Amino acid sequence: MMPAGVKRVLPQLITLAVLVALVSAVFPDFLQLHYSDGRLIGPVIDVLKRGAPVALLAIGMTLVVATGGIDLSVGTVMAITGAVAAAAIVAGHGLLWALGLALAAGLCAGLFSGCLIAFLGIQPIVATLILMISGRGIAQLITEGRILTFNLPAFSFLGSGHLLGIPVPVWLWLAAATLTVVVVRRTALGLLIEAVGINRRASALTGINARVILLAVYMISGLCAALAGIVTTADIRGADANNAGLWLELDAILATVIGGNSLLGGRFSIPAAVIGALIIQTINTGILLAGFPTEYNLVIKAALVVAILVLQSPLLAGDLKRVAARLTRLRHPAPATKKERASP
Amino acid sequence: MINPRRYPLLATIAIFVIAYAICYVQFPYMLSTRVAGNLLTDNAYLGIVAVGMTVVILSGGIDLSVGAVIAFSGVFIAVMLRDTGLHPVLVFALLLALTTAFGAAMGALIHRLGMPPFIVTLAGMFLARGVAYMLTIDSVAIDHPFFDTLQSTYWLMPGKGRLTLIGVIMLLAFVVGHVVAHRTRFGANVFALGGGQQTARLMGSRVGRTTVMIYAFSGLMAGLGGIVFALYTGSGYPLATVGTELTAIATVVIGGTLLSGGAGYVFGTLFGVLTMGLIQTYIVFDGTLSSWWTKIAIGVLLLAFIVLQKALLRLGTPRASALG
Amino acid sequence: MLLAIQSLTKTFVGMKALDAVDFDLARGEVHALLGENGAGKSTLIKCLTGAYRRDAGTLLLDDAPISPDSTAQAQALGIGTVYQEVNLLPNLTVAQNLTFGHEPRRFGIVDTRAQRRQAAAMLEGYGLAIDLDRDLGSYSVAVQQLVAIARAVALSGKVLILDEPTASLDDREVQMLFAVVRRLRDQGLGILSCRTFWIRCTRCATASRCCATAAGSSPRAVTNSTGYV
Amino acid sequence: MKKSLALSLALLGFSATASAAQVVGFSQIGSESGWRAAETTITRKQAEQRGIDLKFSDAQQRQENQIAALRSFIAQGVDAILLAPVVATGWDNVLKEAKESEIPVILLDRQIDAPKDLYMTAVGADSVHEGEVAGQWLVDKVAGKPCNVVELQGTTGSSVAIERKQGFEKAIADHPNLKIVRSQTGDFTRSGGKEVMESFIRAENGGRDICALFSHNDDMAIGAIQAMKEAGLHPGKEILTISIDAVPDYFKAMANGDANATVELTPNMAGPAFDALEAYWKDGTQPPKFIQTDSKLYTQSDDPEGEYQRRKDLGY
Repeated sequence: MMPAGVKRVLPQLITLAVLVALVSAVFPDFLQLHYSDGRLIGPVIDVLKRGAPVALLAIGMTLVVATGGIDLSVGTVMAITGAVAAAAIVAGHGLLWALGLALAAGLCAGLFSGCLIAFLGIQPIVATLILMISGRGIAQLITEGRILTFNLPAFSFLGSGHLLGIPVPVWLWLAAATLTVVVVRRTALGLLIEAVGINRRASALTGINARVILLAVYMISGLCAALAGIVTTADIRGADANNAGLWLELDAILATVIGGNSLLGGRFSIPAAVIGALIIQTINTGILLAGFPTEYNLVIKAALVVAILVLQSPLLAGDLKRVAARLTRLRHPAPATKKERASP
Repeated sequence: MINPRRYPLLATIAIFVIAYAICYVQFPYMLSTRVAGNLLTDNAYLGIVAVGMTVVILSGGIDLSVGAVIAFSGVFIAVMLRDTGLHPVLVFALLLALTTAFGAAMGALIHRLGMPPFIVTLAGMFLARGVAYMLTIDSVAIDHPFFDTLQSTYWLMPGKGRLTLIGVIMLLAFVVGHVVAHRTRFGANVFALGGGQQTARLMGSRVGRTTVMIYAFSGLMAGLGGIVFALYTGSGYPLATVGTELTAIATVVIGGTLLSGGAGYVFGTLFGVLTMGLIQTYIVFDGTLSSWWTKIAIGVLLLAFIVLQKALLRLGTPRASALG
Repeated sequence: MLLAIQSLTKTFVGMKALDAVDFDLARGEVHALLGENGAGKSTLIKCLTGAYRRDAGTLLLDDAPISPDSTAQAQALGIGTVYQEVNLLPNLTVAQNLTFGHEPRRFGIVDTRAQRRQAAAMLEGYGLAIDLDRDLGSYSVAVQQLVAIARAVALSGKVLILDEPTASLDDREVQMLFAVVRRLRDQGLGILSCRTFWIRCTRCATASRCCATAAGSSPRAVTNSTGYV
Repeated sequence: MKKSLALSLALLGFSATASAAQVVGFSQIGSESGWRAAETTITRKQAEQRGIDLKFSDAQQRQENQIAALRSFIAQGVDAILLAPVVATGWDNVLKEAKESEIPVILLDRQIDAPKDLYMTAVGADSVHEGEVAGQWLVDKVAGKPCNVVELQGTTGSSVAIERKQGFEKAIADHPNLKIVRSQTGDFTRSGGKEVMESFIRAENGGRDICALFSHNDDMAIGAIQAMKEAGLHPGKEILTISIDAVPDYFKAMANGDANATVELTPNMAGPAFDALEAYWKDGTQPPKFIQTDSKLYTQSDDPEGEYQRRKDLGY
């Protein structure tokens, strides 16, 4: 018997394993790891590191999705927070100010979306679409459309440094995921989020302040996006307001769903969503390593995503079970009673 | 006495009229047949996909693939006309059959596998654009006499404004969409699905068939939008219309259709599209906004429209309950 | 016999809701199906109307075996149902709800005038003066339930199933309903009416076993019996 | 009566055009890169210097927005239109409309597939030529030694990416010692360039099999340089790095010895365009159909530090 936690993410782990086998087939050295200059090097480490932004976004997205919402603004929030951090550094403030301001910007963005949704009753997809469009303008306003470069090794460390041989971004998403899981599972927050997602009106009646919960999840999502923005900005030592996080919200939502979370809200699993992000990154890195012509990238990605979703679909699982049951019945014909024969 | 059902539609129209009036005060030339004709022509492809999107959203679903399908359509038409000797009409028919089947396939996946439309159509978006890339990565000009004729067909309105063929096609699409959504059994099933899948099933609605038909219709409209876009630009380009699905969703919402499904008007979407077009036109007429302020302005105006609409509806609601 | 159910069995995950249930319904009778909450009344009905897939058993309508897979099929066979909760769509107009699935059409397009006429005819005799073009959701639950009953009555050619239909109605409305039920009974329909009753019945593992007692009783008798059977 | 009304209207119209500054509409693609932002800044500055009233429209990377903007400019009756086309095809109809309204159109930084009489002139670089210059530099630099090249492409489907690739391939075609071993898109972005370069390094024996990098723009090259340095490689020495655009940050990399060469694409497209327009307004001079800007090659011997200082405030 395996623990419930592992059982929940088993489908995602199996998918990841199959995918790794697939990539290894086209790029045999995929699983190769070696140690030099005090750090681990290899394609797998690249996946873990490059997957950091989407993994971070997926943490917040999972909570938003659990309330039955969706956050399209996270990619843009990455651009804003990156721009804020870079601007702070360029203006001569230190590391702590840069980090603090960036995280505060992420919180503000989440607060804005959350207010539109919780207080004005605007639907999440529209509310966050507004921030998605205008937020990139705000980010460009900060950088004036340029790539704002800076030189602050302590900040760059967050994007391309190593700790105990592992890239820092990997530690960051591991820490963020662990912290969030502990907070939502050790407190009532997780249950409250699920309650809001299952039935907002009913949960309001039972005394949960749904508005506060909604504000909280969008702010957490903003915070995760801020972290992702910091990682991306630190990685290239510059804030690229035009391209940072572009379309990453879609990858984050995809990761959440591959993680088996229902877009209708309700029960959620953050570890599964993070593994979902790694699945997506494995596809991306696999495509890069395989050396296919670029025009095939999207089709390959689409085909793999569809295949994964179809295989994970609960209804298909039900169908398969029924088919399997029928097959075993055919193979071992039980003494058929009248009742059984009449069943459709 | 006005039926409260119509309040969102009326609010949308009222907002559009007010916005146009404000534009007119600032730039009197905005009230010319030329600008009006441009509004129809420039937003024709958007309006057509928005008709399909309205039906999808009325059923409580969403279709993120439409932008990519438009791009695919343009590339398909361009490549077919370049590489084969087929007549454009035949190519159009082939394309519409393809996109309709594509939509139906997504609908079947959504129903059969119980997967959320958001994800299925997101995968559809990757697929459609990916296939467009595989056809050609370069932009391909469309050069065919019949195609040119369609492109340059227009009626001159008084005041030099042009009512183009594609503008008329969009208006027709709205008429067809209105009839389909509000005056057919299929339409009633769409609303029923938006009202609640379980209830719809208990009332005798065939949910699976309706779902497939809804996404097939959206695919058909996206294909038609693609044809119109190809006529508009005279070329096929795999990178075209990135993000159009989000604009289309925004126009449907501004048009007063609930994203949760079950309530709305197809003609509301027409005004949503025109409002979007008006925002764009206003920004171009103004001509002083930088790239970033343009983005911020679009977002802020979008927010203003939605909040205004909410406010108007809230003003209207207490009266409605008093009547009921 | 109009409707006969033989050895109907339905199992949910790990729980037997119906175990080899037998039941029948004659033409021109009002058959009350009694049982406490969770006794399996609703399950029986949903198997009958195709909303649930039965595990085993036979359904006979006019002595011919039927196997409705969906509510639409059951309706086509002449079995109409009014459920415990209002199962109409609040976002459609009253007229649309009443004619849903049977909209009068001309050239494939719904003829709204005929639709309104048909809806008005369906509501006749219920004493409802409501605007047919308003959303159903803008009316009270009682009105909605009456509309649901009107729809089921109009659609059921042979069997009308009422699953706790009076729960949300006041006295006057209940009387009106009974008048309708009597009228339909006299027209030769078989009516199956479900009620919860409050005394624990030791033999109520399934609803049907203890309910044969109420067979053939008049509608009024059924209401009277609610309190103390 | 009617006549005098018409006359006064005509006078009004005349006086309006005579007194006001020339109005020029500028349809820009968007603000996807620092180079693009610099082009916008310089165009605004140029217009200001010449007393031209510039109507600016940002198309957010979408052709449909550009067409709509052009039609709005025509409806407003501007005196001229500058168009930086997002794609080469699909402009015939709207340009015909402009022509019918007698509004001259000047294309900036890219040429289009349209009959040449539909626009006045095109100011820009030849992207194929840019690729060729880059390729030729590499050919000369390696001087016959075998060399495995990795290529960072621009956004899949964009004409610049397609043409720069073409030009580069043309330049190295007759030199079998040069071979493109890997080619992927980095979407013209720094992070894209970095991620793709990391995978190139993994795939090519830790980067030891790579002899040169050709990047379709400087931003991707800067990202790739970071990736190489983090992998312990020495760009500019072990791996020759050639790119296109000549943005300030790349000059900084060259000054540090991390990059070898870049081909300039000047963001000052508006200067020559306004020159042509002013000449046309003055005495009807028609400019040539293509005003090609220099595709100047900068190497480490061209004072990269000085170039960086000269460019850093141009709005890149």
